[in-house]
Amino acid sequence: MKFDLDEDRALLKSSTRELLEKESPLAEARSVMESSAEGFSKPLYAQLAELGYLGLALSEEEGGSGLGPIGLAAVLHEMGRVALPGPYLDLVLATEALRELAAPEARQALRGLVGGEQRILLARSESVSGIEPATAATRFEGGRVRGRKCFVPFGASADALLVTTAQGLVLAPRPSAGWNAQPLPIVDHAQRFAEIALDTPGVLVADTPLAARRLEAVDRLGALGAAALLLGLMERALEIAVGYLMERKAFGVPIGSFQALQHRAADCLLRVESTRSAVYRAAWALEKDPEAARLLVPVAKAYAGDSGRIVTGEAIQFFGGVGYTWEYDPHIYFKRTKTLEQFYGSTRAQLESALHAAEI
Amino acid sequence: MKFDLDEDRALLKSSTRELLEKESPLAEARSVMESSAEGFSKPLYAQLAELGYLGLALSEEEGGSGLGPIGLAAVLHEMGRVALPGPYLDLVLATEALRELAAPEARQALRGLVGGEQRILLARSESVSGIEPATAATRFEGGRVRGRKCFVPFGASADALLVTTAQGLVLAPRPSAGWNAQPLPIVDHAQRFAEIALDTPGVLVADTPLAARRLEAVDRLGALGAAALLLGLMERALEIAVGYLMERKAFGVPIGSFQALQHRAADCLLRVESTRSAVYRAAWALEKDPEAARLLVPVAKAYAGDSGRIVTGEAIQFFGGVGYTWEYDPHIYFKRTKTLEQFYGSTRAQLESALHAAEI
Amino acid sequence: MDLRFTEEHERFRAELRGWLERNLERPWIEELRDPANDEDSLFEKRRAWQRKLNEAGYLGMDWPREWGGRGATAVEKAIFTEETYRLDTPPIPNVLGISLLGPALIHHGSEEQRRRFIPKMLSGEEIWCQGFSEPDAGSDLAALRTRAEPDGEHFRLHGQKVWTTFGPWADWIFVLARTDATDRYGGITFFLVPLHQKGVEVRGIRQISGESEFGEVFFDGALARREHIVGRIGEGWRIAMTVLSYERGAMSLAYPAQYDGYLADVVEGCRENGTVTRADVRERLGRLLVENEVMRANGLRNLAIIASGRAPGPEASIEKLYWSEYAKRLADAALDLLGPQAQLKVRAPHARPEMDWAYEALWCRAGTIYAGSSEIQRNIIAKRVLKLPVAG
Amino acid sequence: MDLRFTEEHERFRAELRGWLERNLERPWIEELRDPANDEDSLFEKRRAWQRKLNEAGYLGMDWPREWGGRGATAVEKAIFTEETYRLDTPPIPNVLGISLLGPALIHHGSEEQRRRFIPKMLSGEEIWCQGFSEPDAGSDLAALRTRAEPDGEHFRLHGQKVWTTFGPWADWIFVLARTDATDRYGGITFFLVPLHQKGVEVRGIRQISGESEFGEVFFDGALARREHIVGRIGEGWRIAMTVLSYERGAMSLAYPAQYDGYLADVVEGCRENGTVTRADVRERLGRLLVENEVMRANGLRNLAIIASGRAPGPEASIEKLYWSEYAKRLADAALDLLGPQAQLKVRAPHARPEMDWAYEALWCRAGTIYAGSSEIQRNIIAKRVLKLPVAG
Repeated sequence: MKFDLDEDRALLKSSTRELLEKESPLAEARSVMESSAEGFSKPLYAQLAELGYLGLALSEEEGGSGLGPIGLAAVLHEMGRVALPGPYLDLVLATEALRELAAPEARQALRGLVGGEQRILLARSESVSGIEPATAATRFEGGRVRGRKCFVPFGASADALLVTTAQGLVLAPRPSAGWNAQPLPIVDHAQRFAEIALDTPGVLVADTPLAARRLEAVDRLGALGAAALLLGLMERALEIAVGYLMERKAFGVPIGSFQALQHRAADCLLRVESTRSAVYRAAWALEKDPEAARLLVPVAKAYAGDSGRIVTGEAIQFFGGVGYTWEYDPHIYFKRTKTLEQFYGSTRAQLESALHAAEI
Repeated sequence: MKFDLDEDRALLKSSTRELLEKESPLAEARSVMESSAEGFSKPLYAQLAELGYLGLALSEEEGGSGLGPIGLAAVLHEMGRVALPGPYLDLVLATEALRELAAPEARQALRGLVGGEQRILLARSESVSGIEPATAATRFEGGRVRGRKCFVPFGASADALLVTTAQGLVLAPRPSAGWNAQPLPIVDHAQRFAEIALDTPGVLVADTPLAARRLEAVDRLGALGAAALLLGLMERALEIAVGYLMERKAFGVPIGSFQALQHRAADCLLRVESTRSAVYRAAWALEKDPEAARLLVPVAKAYAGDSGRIVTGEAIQFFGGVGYTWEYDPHIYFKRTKTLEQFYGSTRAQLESALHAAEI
Repeated sequence: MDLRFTEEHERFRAELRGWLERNLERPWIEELRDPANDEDSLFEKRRAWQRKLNEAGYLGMDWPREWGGRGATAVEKAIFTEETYRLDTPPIPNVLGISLLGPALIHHGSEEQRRRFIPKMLSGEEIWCQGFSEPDAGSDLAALRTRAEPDGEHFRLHGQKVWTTFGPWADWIFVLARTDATDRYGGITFFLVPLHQKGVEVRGIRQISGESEFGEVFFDGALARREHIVGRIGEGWRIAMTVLSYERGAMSLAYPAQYDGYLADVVEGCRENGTVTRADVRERLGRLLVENEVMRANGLRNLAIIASGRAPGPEASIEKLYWSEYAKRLADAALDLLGPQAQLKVRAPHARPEMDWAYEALWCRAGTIYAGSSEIQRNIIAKRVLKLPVAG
Repeated sequence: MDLRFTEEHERFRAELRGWLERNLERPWIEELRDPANDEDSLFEKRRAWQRKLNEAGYLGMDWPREWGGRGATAVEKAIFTEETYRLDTPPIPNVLGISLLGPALIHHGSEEQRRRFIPKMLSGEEIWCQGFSEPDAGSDLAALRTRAEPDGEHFRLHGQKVWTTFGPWADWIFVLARTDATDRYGGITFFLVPLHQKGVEVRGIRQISGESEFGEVFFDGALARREHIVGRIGEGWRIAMTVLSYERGAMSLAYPAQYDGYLADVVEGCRENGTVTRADVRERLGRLLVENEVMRANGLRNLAIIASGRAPGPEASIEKLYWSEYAKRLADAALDLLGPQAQLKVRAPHARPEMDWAYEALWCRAGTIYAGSSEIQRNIIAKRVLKLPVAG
């Protein structure tokens, strides 16, 4: 038995940390979140593509790195620590949707996506409440996709969209006039959601049954990825909060010496360490034991969602007044956590998946 | 505006405290809980009847004290503080069921009940899971009541039972051979529940619509009464726990000086004080504003149930090892609380009633 | 026991409701949503609303008549805040001036100070901000270090104040500053200081929600005139502590009323998305409903105690701890039950029309920090109410 | 990363399961429910079961062969406890002797002591109880005051020990006692003391569940022989602290397996009462399922670390804090979801056949208190892991 990462993935994780600490320290990430319309650094994403990060979920035969879910979890864990802005996970999920699709357009799109020439994103949601219709109202007819999608992650700047329709999965390249997109700003100022009205040519790359299979895989990988990001976010949030508890003084002593705060910090550590166990176990299962992953991935996402909310919220409280200021960092972790808790399968949805997997 | 009790009820409350501290100190109550088959002190209950405690819910015209729900809440609050064993609340609920019933047998039973000559108890539940059938399986036919009732409080020693049947409310006197009763011992060793197989003569004292109205009143008064008992239980449990925090030393200091425990004790106090506000407001509403009581009584019971579980559980934890011993008192409060939280309308049921009252 | 309002109370409420219906153009959230508004125009709308309230005699109601008062009781003040919160009226800019400085001037100020400052404070002509907290004196306020150095008959201020609400728009600040470095409490004096002068710099502090309602005020030799000292030199701490208690009960009904509205929006959203009949949603809604009603019960009890003229005990700390922790549970539930829509910024398409959950989800995090954090409230309850021994 | 068990592990598990199926007459709950049993007969059934396990070589598996060991790994020990918890086998009476005293004798005892005590400890012929805690030395164990006074070449014990599991049935006790009042840690010595002698009184402590598994032991001049000192005089504290760490990982899989069974009973009950499809019930069950799986993930990680030969870090405290707090949530949920039935005592009519919730609802309260309360575990995590400063 071994919980540590093997050499390749340990190297991937450490080199990812170096890269991100160099290319995307939080100060840098903050300015991207605050001032870039697209919400990410194009040069950094080009570099990520060049280094093969977009092929992480793919086998070597598919043109990927073959480092699999464990490698992806390790990378997202690091990206969470620095609150990396942008659609990295969403792009990886697009590769997960496209893989195994035979259509030449899909194969080409996958190559472009992995190579970084094409930013392709999934357009799925049709409901602002999160309660989605049983079948998409968006339709594909006569070579055109027509409908309205909301909360398309980083959709406004997409080169192509993978659109879920009643007929299946449709690949729609960006119209020359650009997308008819409206920004949907949310609590998390690092996030870029768009509502997109579609009436544009496209290609059906997966019929409904095939699309359903691919989207199930996407949902599972998305849940794992979000859980890994949450792990990095809460881990780092607790680190900076504990650092502040040590340095901040009140009544003449470091506030970290107050037992009430110590015990809450201890409960936070329990949450972070337990999330670590759950996330890597789920990643391992997705790689080695897909049947077990049906239970273990929702377990990881549900637990990471609850824990992230608790730990990053406590981080703000530990910082006190300055924790409520834009200048200090806790809110970045809190907001990103809120997005990841609610999207990529809400906690309530994950609990239901776990129950089903356990035949309850 | 005035939150304090008026003179009559303040006097009732203080004299009740004196009476109980004299006649039923916890040591006395403990021996009753542990060694009496009936589960209560007959002399004390005779005294309570003599002093008019069983007529508390009744108007003076009805032969009661006219001190109403507020008076009853004040009394039960005190009874909770000393964890008074026995069916006091259940007997009061029987008076609530019988009042306004025209049948001469009912009127006579009410007199006997209030006077303390007759111990009459309600027999309602037919399900061990707490999920009751829509209509009772117990039937009243040809002057006999036939069926099986469970969790009849202190039923084995009842002089008569008020039995809910498909035909309405039936008054059944104790058969000469005694009840065909089996004890149902539960976590709370102070409680005496019985399962009773009925095939015995009785009198229909209320048809179904009338019975439904009476039982609605019983449920409301039962919820208020249980909430008031819970208030007394958690209030006293916190008092003894705080006392222990002051006297018990570890690492050379009183454990009450540890901030982590102080903060949890403070959260307990918030629960106790808020329950006090909710219980007396509900009692006041039941007396002065029945429409508002439809919301405020379930509010009080639901909040008291959650709070009682938390506060008495913390009391055990504050006592540490000795808190897990029979010899120390926290478990008495914890167990009584568990019974009151689950019966007299579970928390989940109270939440639903509150939502309905609020038209949600 | 009697938890009803008196007839005078009900008359007051009826008259107030009538006035509000006639005078409130639209709820505050509509101003916030209006793209024509920016932080400055919003501030001016707050100022205009304050003027209206003042002309109608709804500010400083419990002060002496000559200072705009009308002999109102604590209960009437509570009804006033309850109704204004219920209707989502514009928050007034001089709220801290009126609730803290006003009483300080009336009880401890000079006749001249009252005449000079109170009318313009009530009208909103002059905006006041509060200069109590400092970067290293938050929970531990008495650790404040801002110095007032004698300069002839006057004083020069050196130091920094933070969390000065509306600092960026304020004209004056009431400041606690050290006139004696050696006396922790007795060395603090209460000054009134104009912000538009040399030696004062005001910076906005950006909140995590993006707004900059708060400010920092830097003093570098700013003039604090002797005649602008409230009370005597060295009385500042005592005055500050007493005025902090004058507002007891003012919010006791306001928060439950506000959360009624918030909760109603969650319920409405659950009706819209069809989940209001789902048992898990109902359990969540049920507890939120129950806990808000219990908060109201606490508030009524609190008011009844104040009305009976007795000094409130632990009620203030319990009230603060209760509403601020409840607000977090409520916002968490809203985001869970209403889904992505509740995360939309107020001006985004599809944002919920009557409630800005995106703001509340963040603002609720401040509630357990400002005006005595939850930790401080628990310390107070443990020590003053439960009488638990001090650590060490 | 590899969270699978090795083939040897799986072989061991298969062989163990086969043995258990052949040898376990009925699950422990059926013994508890059997009215023919009383506390004494139940104890003898535990003893008989221990003998069987010992004869099959399942006790002290990781000890040297000559002391009944079989060179088992920590993972195999964990698999053993997991399987026995899964099947609800009788808890063995010498559990503390085997897990604490055994390693102490093997690592610190004399050849003679090992020969004299280990075989009968394993067989259950001699029952051992633990004499560490005292009325005023619980969380603060080093405050223990039981004195060992020299008497010729031997010692006389004076003092009181509490929480001595199975004390009422024990033949021997291993005791930490003071041989030097002035040295807090270095003044403690580790004695083996027979209970059936003058100067020893054993009383049962009644638990809130009504049983008396625990006891108090009073020493009033009881003889403690020099040759029954483990290690050297003054080494007691060090020995006690090291043996407390030998069991690392032994429970890492057992608790999740046990709670699998408990949770399955709640699910079964919700199927019976028809609420398993209700959304609020599902949300509650879902979190319980998730949190137990996360506990198992922690356990596998913990074992993997131990298997890799590294010293576990915060895992032990996190494991204790996690399972003991989880057990409370699970019991609360069971009583909420299963209703009155779950409160019925094990021998009452209609009691759930496979689970004694009435006992668990109380027993779970002890879990956060014994073997280092949740408060102690949080202190350890805060200080040793987070390195937060000590108060004061």
